[in-house]
Amino acid sequence: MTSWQAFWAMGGYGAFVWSSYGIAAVVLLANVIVPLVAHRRLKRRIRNEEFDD
Amino acid sequence: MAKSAFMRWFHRFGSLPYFYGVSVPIARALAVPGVLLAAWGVFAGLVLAPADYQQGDAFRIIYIHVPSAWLSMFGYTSMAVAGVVALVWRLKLAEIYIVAAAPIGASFTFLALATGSIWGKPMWGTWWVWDARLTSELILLFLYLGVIALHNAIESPRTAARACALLSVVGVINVPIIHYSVEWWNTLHQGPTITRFDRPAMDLDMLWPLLSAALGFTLIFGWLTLWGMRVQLLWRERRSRWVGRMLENSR
Amino acid sequence: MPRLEIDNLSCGRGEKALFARLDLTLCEGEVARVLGENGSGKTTLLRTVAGLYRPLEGTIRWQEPAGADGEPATLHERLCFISHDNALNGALTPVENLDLLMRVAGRPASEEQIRSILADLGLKRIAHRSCERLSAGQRRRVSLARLWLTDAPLWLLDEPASALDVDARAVLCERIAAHVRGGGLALFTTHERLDLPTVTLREVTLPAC
Amino acid sequence: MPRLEIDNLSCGRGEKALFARLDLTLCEGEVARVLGENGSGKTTLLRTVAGLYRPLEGTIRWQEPAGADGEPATLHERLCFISHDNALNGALTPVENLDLLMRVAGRPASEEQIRSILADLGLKRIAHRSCERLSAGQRRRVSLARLWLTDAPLWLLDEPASALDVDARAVLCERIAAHVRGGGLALFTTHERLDLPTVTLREVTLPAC
Amino acid sequence: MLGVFWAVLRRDLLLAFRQRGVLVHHLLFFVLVVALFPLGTRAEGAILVAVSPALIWMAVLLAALLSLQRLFRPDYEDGTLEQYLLSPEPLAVIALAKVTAYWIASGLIFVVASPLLVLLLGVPAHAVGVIMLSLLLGTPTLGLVGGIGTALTLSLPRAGLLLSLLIFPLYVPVLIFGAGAMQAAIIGLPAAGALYLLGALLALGVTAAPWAIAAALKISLE
Amino acid sequence: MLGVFWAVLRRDLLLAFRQRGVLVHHLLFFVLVVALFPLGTRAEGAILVAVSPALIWMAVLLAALLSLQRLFRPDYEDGTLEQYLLSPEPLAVIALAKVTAYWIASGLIFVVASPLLVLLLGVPAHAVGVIMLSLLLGTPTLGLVGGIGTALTLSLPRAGLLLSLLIFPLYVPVLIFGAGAMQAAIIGLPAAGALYLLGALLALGVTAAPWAIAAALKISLE
Ligand code: HEM
Ligand SMILES: Nc1ncnc2c1ncn2[C@@H]1O[C@H](COP(=O)(O)OP(=O)(O)OP(=O)(O)O)[C@@H](O)[C@H]1O
Ligand SMILES: Nc1ncnc2c1ncn2[C@@H]1O[C@H](COP(=O)(O)OP(=O)(O)OP(=O)(O)O)[C@@H](O)[C@H]1O
Ligand SMILES: [Mg+2]
Ligand SMILES: [Mg+2]
Repeated sequence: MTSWQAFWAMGGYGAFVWSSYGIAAVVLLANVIVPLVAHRRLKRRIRNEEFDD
Repeated sequence: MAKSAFMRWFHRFGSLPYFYGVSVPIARALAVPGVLLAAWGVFAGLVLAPADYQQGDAFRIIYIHVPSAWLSMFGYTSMAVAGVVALVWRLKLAEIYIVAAAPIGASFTFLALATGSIWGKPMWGTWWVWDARLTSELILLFLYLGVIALHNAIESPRTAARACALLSVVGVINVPIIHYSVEWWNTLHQGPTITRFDRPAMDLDMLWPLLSAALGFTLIFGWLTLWGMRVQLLWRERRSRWVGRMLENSR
Repeated sequence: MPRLEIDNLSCGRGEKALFARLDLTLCEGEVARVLGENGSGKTTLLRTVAGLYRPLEGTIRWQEPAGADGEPATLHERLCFISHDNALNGALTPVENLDLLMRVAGRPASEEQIRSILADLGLKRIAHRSCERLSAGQRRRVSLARLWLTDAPLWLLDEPASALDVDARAVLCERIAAHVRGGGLALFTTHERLDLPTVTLREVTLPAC
Repeated sequence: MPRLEIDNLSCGRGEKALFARLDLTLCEGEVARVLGENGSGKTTLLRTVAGLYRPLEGTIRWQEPAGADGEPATLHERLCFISHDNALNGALTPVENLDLLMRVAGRPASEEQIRSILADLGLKRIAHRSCERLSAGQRRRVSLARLWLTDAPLWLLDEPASALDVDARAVLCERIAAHVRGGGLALFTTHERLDLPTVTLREVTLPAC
Repeated sequence: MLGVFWAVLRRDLLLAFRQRGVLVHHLLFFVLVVALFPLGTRAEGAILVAVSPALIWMAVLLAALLSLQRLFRPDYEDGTLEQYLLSPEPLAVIALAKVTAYWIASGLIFVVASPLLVLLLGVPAHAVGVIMLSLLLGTPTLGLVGGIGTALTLSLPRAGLLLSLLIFPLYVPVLIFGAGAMQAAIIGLPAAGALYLLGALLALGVTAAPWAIAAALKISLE
Repeated sequence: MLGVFWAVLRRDLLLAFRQRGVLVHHLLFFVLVVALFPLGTRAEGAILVAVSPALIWMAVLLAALLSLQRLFRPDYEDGTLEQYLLSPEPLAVIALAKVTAYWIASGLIFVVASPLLVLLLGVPAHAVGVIMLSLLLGTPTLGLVGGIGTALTLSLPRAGLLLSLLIFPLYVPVLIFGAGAMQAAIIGLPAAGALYLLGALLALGVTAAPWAIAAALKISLE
């Protein structure tokens, strides 16, 4: 149990280390999700031919 | 003979429907090892590597910071190369690559800046200083944003992509400045420790996870960019017959 | 009975008069065409009448019986001026541009009205495309659409038919004729032949300079 | 014997073709008039031939026997293009503007030449006035003066007669006729009637869009 | 009258937002000016804090200058402006609408972005409120005053620099009080005096500038 | 080829000098930026000297930005630019001529005026030579690089701020080495290294930028 606590604490630098990894995870995940969603939406729009002019 | 075979491959790969088709297996081939390598690197860096004798556990930010920083530079350089191809050979795929890579590269640049300043707080006692390395990395972010903004601003997609190609080529001059900034000016940021391949000044237990993470993130970069390219391609070719047919078939 | 009275008018750019002592009275249902070589001052005359330039001499008066509120109407409130320039912003669509122009002219038009007029003028497909992506003639047509949206009695048209194709010209002529039949006034310049058979046309010829 | 060969040409703005599979061969002394409604692609065709736009498909070739140096001439070296825009800077005088334009076109003209042409076109009094202080028709005349200064065999004229008065139009027609008699080629668009009695005119009609 | 005001305001905002990312550009310009300065000096923290009011206001002034140049020019060139002049509604109302739209699309963003930037420059957090307030009161005045200059130089084809010449001196009071308020806030002195003066300038600007702009436009078009 | 170069150069210079007082405007803009900054800070002499390289270079960059916006736009709008594109001569030569004319009418004036300004800011006299040299080597590069940005944004009606976003990052090397040379000169260190690098950037710019500008113009007009 203490080893887990030590792991999270990171020798007192926990906040710094984990926020770094957190930001990285969020940014990467966003980069995965955005194109997938855009791709799906675009395909639907092309099928329905929803364009201007 | 070899050349003509190469050219045939080049043209076939340049064909948009062909590329759209093969991009799926290629993306998969990048994603799986990429995620595995990155995950192992991060795991090993967080758990297996010993704490640094000076920085303690804070140094573990390196496994995000350094790959992001490298990729920010690599990404822009690759866009410049693609820019040359797009301008000289008018290869549509190269244009699309630039447009797709810019946001991904900007993301990694942002990560390098964010993790760097988080790391800076415990190490240097401040989130941000206006030194050469940090500022030039910030400028790199602006270069990326410039490409994105230019692309958004110009309505005709072809013109927009070609303008971005030219801008990437011109802007690449900043990349060496970032790299050499630590040598040309005395900065807070530390000098090259890993990229001196003759004698890496780093414990091997710390080094291997870093290299693994870096390679993994590079593959992930390729994977994400490929997806961006697919979206761009579909948007640009939305009126073409092959897109219509493909969507019919996949219904 | 509205009337435009031009009295002893001298106009010019700078100090020198381009023409002097011009008299013209335009009553309900009358149209005058301004003739003259390139550079003789047709545009200057129209812009002076509109109030954009100050005349060197003479007066321009709009006469109209006072309305219900007892206030006599000013020329500005009675005017529709189509100049050489189309007054279209390239980043806006025809519908948006016309909406603004009509509001500024004090004669707001609903979007449906605008769209139906544009459709009548053969511009249905481009009613929502940004104006910078229109051809020269399409832009002119959009600008002229104001003539269908306005109920202003006095029209000043500076080369309205420039860049128009043959069909569009015929439509324009019809509109002018209808305006006149309804008791409107118009003063226009053109180098092209415009067929206005039903209209009695007055001609004002400016001297060569 | 110079020749312009247009082969299976498709043009458009953006991805969509405005017209497709256009074939046209223009030989020495031939003139073609491009007809079509507003927005049918006349300007696009002329600009594509000039090389300002890339064709969606097809080829445009300039054929000419190789000169003394054995190099075949390119289209750029043989071209005089008058577009909708006059290419005149408002702060410069007609003489200065024309001087630059002719040099850029690779056909420098002396100041006397320019002044005498301007005088012929009835612009003597304004040859040294800045262009922003000219009327619309005067500006168009200045821009057209290039046709008297150039010896380029291929002319591309986009609505050359716009804003011109009747006299100026006649002068322009004469110049086109003389060019053709001298073996020149021309491709032009216009919505006005231009009288070219001595010229055998080919007509290219673009489909309505 | 109000109808025309809203119509012009809405149209100009539409234009600003349609030219995609115009807001972001304003922001980035601001960041760039503030970021490049330290790069040129390699100055330490204390100096940066000392010059930060001047730097921030300089960035605001220059951004205003860059974008004000085009406040009336597109309308002038495409002929819309003469339609404004021919309108039965007062021209001053239209002028006010245009300046308001301009300010919403550019001034406001500075106000919102300033906290981040001043913190990056090392300014103490307790000064942020006053800094935002001073920008909120100062930036509309810049638009109003700049509008007069732009209108006056409209018929000149290359007015960029002449414009800066005309309106920079007029910007000086705003700069002095605005930077003064910031400075006071940074070193912990009361800033109310400077803020009141900024407010007074704004009140004066809103009442007088539209008429001046209208007069200038009429002069320029004749 | 040389004929066209001279013709375009002469014409653009003629335009610059005809628009009365354009030189004076450039100069006054420079003076204003340098003069307003101390107004905003109330900083003492030592700080001013420390930030003076950044200030001078900032003024140069911003003036470049303001005037570069209109490097190609008038020609684009009146149709002259398409005549350039149709010329049998290489477009890069015309581009180089335009940038050269631009530099003579604006960059050179900074070089000439700088001694007075830096002395006013309190910079020691022995540094003046290096400062002038750094401006002489740096300002043409700004014109060349800025020309690329302007050409790229030509088809956009309101590119002012986007332009600055595009070219400010590209100005960074010039800014760093230019301000570095000044800084070194002020504190009495050798500045040759930074000057060499400025020269190298200029050489690179002169050889590569005209082609890039030509390509950008073609892209924008298509
Ligand atoms: C916002 C702050 C920071 C930024 C923008 C930044 C940026 C960068 C960049 C761009 C690189 C790649 C350089 C190259 O390969 O040429 C890099 C590498 C590196 N950074 Fe940072 N950094 C920041 C803060 C830090 C901090 C606080 C530390 C640790 C105390 C650090 C440690 C490292 C290390 C060890 C490398 C690898 C050096 C090598 O061998 O090339 N960085 N950083
Ligand atoms: N920049 C642009 N982007 C997209 N489409 C455009 C653009 N410019 C013009 N178009 C469209 O291309 C078509 C052809 O335009 P073009 O200017 O060639 O017509 P045109 O035949 O010259 O017409 P006109 O008689 O009005 O001059 C028009 O339908 C127009 O809407
Ligand atoms: N801004 C100006 N300053 C001084 N003179 C001008 C200005 N604009 C035009 N002029 C001159 O005033 C005269 C009349 O110009 P105007 O535009 O009224 O002519 P126009 O009859 O409309 O000619 P066009 O048939 O060419 O349109 C012309 O000789 C012109 O040279
Ligand atoms: Mg006229
Ligand atoms: Mg046309």
